[in-house]
Amino acid sequence: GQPPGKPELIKCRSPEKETFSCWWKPVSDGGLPTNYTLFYNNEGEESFYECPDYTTAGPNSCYFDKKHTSLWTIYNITIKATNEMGSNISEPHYVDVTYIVQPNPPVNLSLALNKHTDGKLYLLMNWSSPPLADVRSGWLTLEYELRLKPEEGEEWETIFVGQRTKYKVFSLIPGEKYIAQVRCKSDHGEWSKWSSESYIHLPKEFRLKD
Amino acid sequence: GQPPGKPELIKCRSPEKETFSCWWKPVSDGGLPTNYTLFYNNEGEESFYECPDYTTAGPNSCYFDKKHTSLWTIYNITIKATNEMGSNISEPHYVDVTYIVQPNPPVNLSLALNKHTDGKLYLLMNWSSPPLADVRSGWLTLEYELRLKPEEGEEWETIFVGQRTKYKVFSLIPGEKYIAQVRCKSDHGEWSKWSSESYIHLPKEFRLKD
Amino acid sequence: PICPNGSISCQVSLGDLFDRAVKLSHYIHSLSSEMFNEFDERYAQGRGFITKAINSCHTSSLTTPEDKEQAQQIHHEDLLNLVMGVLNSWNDPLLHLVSEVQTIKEAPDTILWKAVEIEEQNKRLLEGMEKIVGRLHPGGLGNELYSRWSGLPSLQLPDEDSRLFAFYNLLHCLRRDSHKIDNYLKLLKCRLIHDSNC
Repeated sequence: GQPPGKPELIKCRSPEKETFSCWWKPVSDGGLPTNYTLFYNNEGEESFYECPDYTTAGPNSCYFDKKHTSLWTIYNITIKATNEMGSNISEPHYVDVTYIVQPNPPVNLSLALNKHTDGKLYLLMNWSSPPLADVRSGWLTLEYELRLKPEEGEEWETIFVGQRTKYKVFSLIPGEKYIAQVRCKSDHGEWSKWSSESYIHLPKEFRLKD
Repeated sequence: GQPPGKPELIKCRSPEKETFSCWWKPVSDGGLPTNYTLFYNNEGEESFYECPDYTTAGPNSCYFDKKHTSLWTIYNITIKATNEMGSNISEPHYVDVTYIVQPNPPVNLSLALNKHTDGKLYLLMNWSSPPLADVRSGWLTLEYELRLKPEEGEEWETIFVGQRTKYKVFSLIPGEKYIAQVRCKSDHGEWSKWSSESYIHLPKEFRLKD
Repeated sequence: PICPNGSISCQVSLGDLFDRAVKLSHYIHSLSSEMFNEFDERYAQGRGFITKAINSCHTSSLTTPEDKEQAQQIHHEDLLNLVMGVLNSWNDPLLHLVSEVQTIKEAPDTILWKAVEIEEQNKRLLEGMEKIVGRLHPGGLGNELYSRWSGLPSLQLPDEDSRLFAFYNLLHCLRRDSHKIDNYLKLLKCRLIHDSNC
């Protein structure tokens, strides 16, 4: 057997600026059972601490709950892989939770056909912020982006809508079946994944102009 | 000769939320040379100040540069007309710079006929934000409105498109010559003038759906 | 119409003041973030500056809330005072950043322009915050917080690596503090204007 290869931290992410998780890539372990330990220390602190929770975020991960999560401070994180032949330590990975915010996708995307006061029909899209995100207190500010395309179409039409959670779409083809999705990002963070798809089949006589 | 009539402040406008100008209507001066002075003070302040620059914005105007422009206060502005027989003062005119933002019109409006992957033809409208505003896109959030009509037609179709700078139009009459324009506004401000007109002549066989 | 009943209570509403302050703080942080990323990509790759930038911001003496719970427990007066303290503490370094950035070899216009824009907008935000504080606490906030910056000599060091690190550290701290200000203002706006129900 061999001592383990050098572990590598892949990604850290915070879904709502209150907790965060990190994941690492398991090493080539030459068939020997390998054990991983994550150590971290905070800016301005000498002592290192061990990962508070290895399970919540799944295999090869560490989850930092609210009590262990601070913003505007740099975490110095290293992973140690150990087997009976020895151990190996990753390069230090520097993380500020402020800049790793990637929310979960928005939920409850609904599509409905409505009629404007001037008789024009339009599609009203409605959605909600991801459950964990505390938008109400102002701690997290979310911005949204929609995309829409005919079911058979290749090309999505993407529309940035700022902080709104509903939007009216006018330029649509009558009789067409449309697919829609929405995603969000924290005001200064990374886009979430797209939400699950929602569908609507526009009636033939869905005139854009009477 | 007579003392001058009562001057009247016509309009104040800021093109980019950084500076602003005001214009007034000259009074009936009964043939006597009349001199105008603009005074302003800010909410909660007693002292009045005189217009910092009577020339930059043209005749009968006052220009407030960055140093004299504040977003945080309401300006109380009055105009005084004076001739050798006496003087007269306008009604106070209150100005909140955020509400008088009127950008210059958008530029480079282009119209192009495009074919969807599924064969449908549509008109793709593309434009750019006005020169002054595009440099500070984060500071001046612009929203756009389009209007479109057949050349001989009377009635414009107007479409609000939010922050987008391109838009697809489906509901058009084949063989028709269309005129299009676009305008923009900042969140609380006024609509810009309409852009110059752009034209497109749709081919006869321009089918909406093959 | 603005001020329908003349000059009586003719002032920008507290809600509008906060809206404008938040729009400005968001804009300043976006610029600071872009400027840092541009500098990092162009001048800091492979130099390990981040390890030396730890715990070295001139404003770290101002104890600020570091998570949601702390930020929600702090009285709005103290949070406002902190925002003012951080903003004031950046006036001097931003002024020098504008002049010193021009001495960096082949500094792209986009970094120069952002330094000028941030310095200007920071002063504008400070003006707005003084208006907001004056509205909420006419008597003032009591002890004014301020953290002196003494980093000018390091921006003028002859040794290029040390000088570039000094710039890196300043831009790293500007990105961090502008984010704090933006986050706290959004929190204060929701608390004071929308009763914590944004």
